[in-house]
Amino acid sequence: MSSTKPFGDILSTIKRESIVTLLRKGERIDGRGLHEYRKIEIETNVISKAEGSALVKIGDTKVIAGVKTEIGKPFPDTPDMGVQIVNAELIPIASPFFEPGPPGEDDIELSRVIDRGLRSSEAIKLNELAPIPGEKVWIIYIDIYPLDHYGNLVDASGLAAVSALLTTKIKNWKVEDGDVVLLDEEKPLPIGEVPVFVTVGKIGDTLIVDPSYEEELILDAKITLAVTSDDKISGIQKSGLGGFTPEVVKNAVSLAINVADQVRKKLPT
Amino acid sequence: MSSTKPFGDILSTIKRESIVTLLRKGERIDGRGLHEYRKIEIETNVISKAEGSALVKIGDTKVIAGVKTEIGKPFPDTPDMGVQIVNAELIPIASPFFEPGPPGEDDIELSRVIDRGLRSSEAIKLNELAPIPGEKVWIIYIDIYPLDHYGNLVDASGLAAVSALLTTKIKNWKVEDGDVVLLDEEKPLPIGEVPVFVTVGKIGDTLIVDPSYEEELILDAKITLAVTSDDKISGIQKSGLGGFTPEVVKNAVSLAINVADQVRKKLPT
Amino acid sequence: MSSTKPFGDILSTIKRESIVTLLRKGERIDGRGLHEYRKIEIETNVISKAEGSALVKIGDTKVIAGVKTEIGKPFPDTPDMGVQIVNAELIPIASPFFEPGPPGEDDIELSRVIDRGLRSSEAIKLNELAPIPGEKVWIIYIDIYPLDHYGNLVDASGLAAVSALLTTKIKNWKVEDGDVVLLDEEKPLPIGEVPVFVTVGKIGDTLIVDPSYEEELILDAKITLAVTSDDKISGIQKSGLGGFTPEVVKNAVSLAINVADQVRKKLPT
Amino acid sequence: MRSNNVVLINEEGLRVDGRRPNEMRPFKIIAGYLSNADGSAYIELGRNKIVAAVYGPREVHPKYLALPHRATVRCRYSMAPFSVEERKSPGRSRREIELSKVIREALEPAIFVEEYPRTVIDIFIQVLEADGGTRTASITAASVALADAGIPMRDLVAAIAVGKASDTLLLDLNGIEDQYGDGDMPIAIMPRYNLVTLFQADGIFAPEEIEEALKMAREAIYKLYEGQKEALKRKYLKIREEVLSSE
Amino acid sequence: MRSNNVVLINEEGLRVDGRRPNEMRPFKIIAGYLSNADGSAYIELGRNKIVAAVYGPREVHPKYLALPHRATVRCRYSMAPFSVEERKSPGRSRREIELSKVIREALEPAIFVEEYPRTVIDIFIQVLEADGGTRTASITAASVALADAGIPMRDLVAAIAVGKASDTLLLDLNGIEDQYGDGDMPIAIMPRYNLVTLFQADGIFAPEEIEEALKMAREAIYKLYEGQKEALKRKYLKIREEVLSSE
Amino acid sequence: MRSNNVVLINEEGLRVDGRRPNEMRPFKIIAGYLSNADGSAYIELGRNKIVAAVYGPREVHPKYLALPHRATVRCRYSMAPFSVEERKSPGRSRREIELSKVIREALEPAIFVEEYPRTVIDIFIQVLEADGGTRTASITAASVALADAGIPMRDLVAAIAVGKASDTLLLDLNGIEDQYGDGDMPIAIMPRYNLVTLFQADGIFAPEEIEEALKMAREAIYKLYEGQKEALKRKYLKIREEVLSSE
Repeated sequence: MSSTKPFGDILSTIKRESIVTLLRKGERIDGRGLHEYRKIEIETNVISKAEGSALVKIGDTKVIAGVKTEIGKPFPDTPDMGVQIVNAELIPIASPFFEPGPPGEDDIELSRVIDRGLRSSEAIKLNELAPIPGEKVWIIYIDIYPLDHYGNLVDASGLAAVSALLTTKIKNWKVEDGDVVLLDEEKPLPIGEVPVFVTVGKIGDTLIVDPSYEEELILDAKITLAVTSDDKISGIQKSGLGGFTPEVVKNAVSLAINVADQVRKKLPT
Repeated sequence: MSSTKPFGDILSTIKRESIVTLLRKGERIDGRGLHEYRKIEIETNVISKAEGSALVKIGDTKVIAGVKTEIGKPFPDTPDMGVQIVNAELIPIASPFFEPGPPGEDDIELSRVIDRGLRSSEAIKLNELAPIPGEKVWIIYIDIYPLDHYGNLVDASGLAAVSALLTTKIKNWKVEDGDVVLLDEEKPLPIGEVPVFVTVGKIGDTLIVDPSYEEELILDAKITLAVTSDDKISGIQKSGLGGFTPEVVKNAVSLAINVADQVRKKLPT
Repeated sequence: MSSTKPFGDILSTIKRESIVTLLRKGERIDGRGLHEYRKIEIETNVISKAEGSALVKIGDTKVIAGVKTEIGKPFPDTPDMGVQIVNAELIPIASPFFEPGPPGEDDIELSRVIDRGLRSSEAIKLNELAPIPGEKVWIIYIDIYPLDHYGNLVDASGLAAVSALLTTKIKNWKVEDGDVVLLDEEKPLPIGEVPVFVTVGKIGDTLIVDPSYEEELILDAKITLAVTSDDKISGIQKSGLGGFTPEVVKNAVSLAINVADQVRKKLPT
Repeated sequence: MRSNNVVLINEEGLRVDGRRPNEMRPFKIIAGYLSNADGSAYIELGRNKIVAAVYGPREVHPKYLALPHRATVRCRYSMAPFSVEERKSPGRSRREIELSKVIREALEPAIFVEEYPRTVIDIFIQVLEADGGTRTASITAASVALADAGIPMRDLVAAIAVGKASDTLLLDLNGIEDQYGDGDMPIAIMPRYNLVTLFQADGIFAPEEIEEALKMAREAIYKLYEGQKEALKRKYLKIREEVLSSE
Repeated sequence: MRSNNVVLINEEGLRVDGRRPNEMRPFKIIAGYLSNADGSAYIELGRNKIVAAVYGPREVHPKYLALPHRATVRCRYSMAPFSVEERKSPGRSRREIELSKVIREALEPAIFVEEYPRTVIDIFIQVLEADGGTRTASITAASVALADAGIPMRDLVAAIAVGKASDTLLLDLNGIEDQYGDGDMPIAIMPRYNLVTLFQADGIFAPEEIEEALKMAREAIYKLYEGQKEALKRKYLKIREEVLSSE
Repeated sequence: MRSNNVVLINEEGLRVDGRRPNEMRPFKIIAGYLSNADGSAYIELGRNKIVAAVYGPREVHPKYLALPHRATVRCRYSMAPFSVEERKSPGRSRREIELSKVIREALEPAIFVEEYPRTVIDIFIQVLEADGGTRTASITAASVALADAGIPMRDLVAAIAVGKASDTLLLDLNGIEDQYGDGDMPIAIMPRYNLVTLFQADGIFAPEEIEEALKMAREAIYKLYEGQKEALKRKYLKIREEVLSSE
């Protein structure tokens, strides 16, 4: 059952007001511009046992993603496509407010938002990953583990997932006697269009990008947009207890497309 | 672990006593005779995506049942029979006392009582539903969802299940090259003898049928009898924290058989 | 998540001190010598539906183990071996401190300690239990149920598991048309080297074997050693909130080897 | 992403069920559909059939979960096994868990939660039959159920999805369109404040398509909003009638 | 329902294990089988082997679950994986969950629960070997365990099943008869009050068969009742002996 | 037990990765690797990569779980799905549950738990890459994280495994050696007290081999211990630098 989280109480009233007052003046508590990301660092191939991996930092927020691949069964309704599985786990290492236990709604929402953004833009060319349609296809697992939560986990998770995918190598294969034989040689995972996830926060009339943890606690609402390289949107998720007027939605979309370019430059090549 | 429910406290002492006093006089708080059901209404084919469905009202008690069918594996000990699966879920919509969560003992007892009553009377001719014995047989799912719990969920659930089965259509099939091929034409699910579930409540020396929710709270014990069209019993379940003398059991059986006929008349034809 | 258990509070301070004082004098509260087991009784073939079974008593501690066998799939990394599965359940019957519910860390640790001790010494000759390597092998289930917990469940569980295995009979088989056909005749389960589990407790500078329940509550730490018939160790598990110096570990190993012989004599032949 | 040969718009520009691109399916809303719940509603939208029930404000158990300055809102969206083509297993799916959250976050902005500190408001949604757009229809129904429960609200919330096929925006996708179309954008709006409280999308949309979709949704949402208010009015007229006739 | 060719009654009217139709299997009851439990019992009935343990009355955790005017009774019926022909997975089956409930409801009428408000009485049942009729044998054992725990009771409860094959009522079905027979009717009775506290059936029974089955069960139950009382007597004699010999 | 043809020691007495039998893999420890956690550490030992975080002492919820005379220590060891050759399912495995317990019991003896009654100290361990010996490396890292959190400790705990192949004891098994070797004996020691706080083994060991293994482990553990202390020193130097430079 989904339930209101008692997060509102965490920030002291003074802190809360000082953040809000600054934002009204167009300033942020950490000195950034409203539409400016914190410093982004991406390190790839950090896990040698993973077929692809990336450690992403956005300021103090730190997320690791790993890609594993195996041959398995396709989904019944897409027999001629590989399978993409995204799993994010908000492990208690990353925040005093993450509890150990089976995945909750926040873990699941994060997984599904990243999954849809990747899927809609065809980040993985799943149609090239079905050696024996209907029988044996590639399963591509993308596991996302935040290590330090200082806000904006969605964008960091998206970057980590995309960076890991871009550096993923899979075994080449041949089909022999109705079975898939994996060869020793490796090749890059076939990649299509990868999105950049940009989360826009709204407080009063102000829009900001890349909210920090403290900012997240005071936002009216957030909207995450998955932005493709040709300035289209391949996924949207509004979250939080407030709303946006259609006009502000429009502005958020423009803003996301604008900043996505800068973020995209950080992607591994 | 099964645990005493703290239901006894719910009814005020005054209400409790007024119900008991009336019953001793042979009267019920809603004006019914002791052996009289509330108004029964059955609407079938309410869910077009289900192969069979029924919405049953007994007074304000409201239960919906849907039948879905698919080809699957038989149980190992009955390779030449289709599979009947009954699932009832006491969803929190239906009562302030139903909690969300995985099925508890009440959900499971309800499922199993309906399942046994149907199975014993061979409500579904499962032996006609095994296209390839040992390999591929029909799985008949009967899902029961109470929507409004005003007492006597068992009888309402039984009626809903039976009504849904009576209106269920399955695809005709042929066996070709060792596989089951479903055809476009539909036919009624093969039905045998369907039972009517009659719950008899006991309070002191008085027996009543179709207890309302408030009556259930004060009953010593209940006994549910699945009654066939030839006045036999295809299932029994005593429940509650009291007991019956063998003499009273006998009376309850007679009573159930008597009223079952009236209920049976409501079944869809 | 593993969590400190609040067991320390259970024993009264007086009781605690009297046990400790006695131990310092080389005596135990039940009159045993420090390196003496309580009375061991083993009854085998107690469950006729099990392929092997044993009821073991060590003093008032009582554990039952049953062996069931079936044909199934091997583990992918050991295609030419049978499968050994050990499952211990600390059912609430056995102690006021065992809670009903899914297996916790204590159940799992017990299962795994027994499993490793048996596996390392090759108690079951799993390599003789693979009728069709990679496809169909014997699965040997060893289920352990403590019935009365008066301390030293590990040793009693180990004895019960080993005694049940030693008396287990499986169906003989032949391979026919690529399938395993079970024959009517039975033969003993192929047994290799069976270990004896000896738990040594440490309190201050004193080592004791076969701790009673009350002694377990005051021990600094315990170490369980699986001892083979040729005085080797096929498994070790330290548990509890204290530690051992390497010197004391050495002494504990010698002690375990010494007493293992006496325990071994109780095994069924 | 979803390559296929299913024709979703014919040569005359009509959809598989004969609708025009900007045409919503017919709908029916009943307020007070159930008796036990403090508030309830039933919605039919095309073949979708959904029941929503509200319990509360009521006590929170265990008590330390209570919020000191506002009510806790809980939401459970659930699909009956027989509501879909292939029987759905009765266990909670990840989809149901996510939808419970976004539906809650679509409704909470409309509730005066600060009026009932330390209590819980429970919203239970049961999908009896699903044919595309259950989350938006659920929001429309649940907000009627909240009002029916007498919970003070800033406004009702109504919702609809806009999808896409053959580069055409389609209002209110049905199940087939959802399965074979190129994208889906569920939108909830509080009409009085013109506030978007649910907004999701999959598929590829250009910025101008998003703008256009919001406009299409808004028009439909105003119709649903009228339907919601009429349903509530019918319920109160019925009650008044009963009260008057019983005097 | 269960069509088959297994002959359950031979030409001489004897059953697969040589019993007559109205003959119960031999049984053995031990009171005080365990040491940790506040009360316990072991029963063998044919090849059934079952242990029952009772803990309590004891404190309820968490406290808000306590009932103000009576003890809470909890019951957990569980089968060991090795107790049956095919190994049972150790997880809780739906059957075990239902039986825990009906067993509790068969025993609660016999307990003076109002004497221990705000406490819990835990009944744990472990089936070590199963051969038809475990629920009824469990009730018989658990009620001895309750008495052994010193919990004040109106009466003991004893139980047995009556089944049916080839149109003949059979007392106390064993596993084979249960599997291949035409019906099973487990019955528990508090003898002193002649009160049926467990009553279930599957299979088809005519009303007169039910009446007849109740009579058959009652006779057997009286024998079990004697066995229960003797088991408790033996336990107390043994204790008395120990006390006397220790003086 | 593990029969196979994998050669783990070559003719020159070197191991698959070129190490000598008593040679530990290179390692690197970083104290204060994370910012949210009260204390944290990162360890690389060969290809193992592990993060440990400590939260606490903090309040226990619900409160009746608090211990009156000491802190509760909780520990969760967890492997990332991508940390191993075949993807591990994200659910808790029985192995992870057991290791969480033995790691906790290896660390608790080093903590002055009596200084923080009624609180909880949480130790979270995430294995990012595994290559043999993760439990021991986890202990080494977690004890640095505990110190980094400022929790008063009797000593650090460092740990390493000793394994066996071709009748030779091998220090610090890597993944291949662990898989194809003849035994594994993970050992944790509090160096200042020379106290073994984790001690497990599978495989067959003679008593003298156990003695020898303890010696081999102790030497390696002293090196790890130095590494732990240096890591903590670096962290404090860095903080001092930051403080000084900010003045």
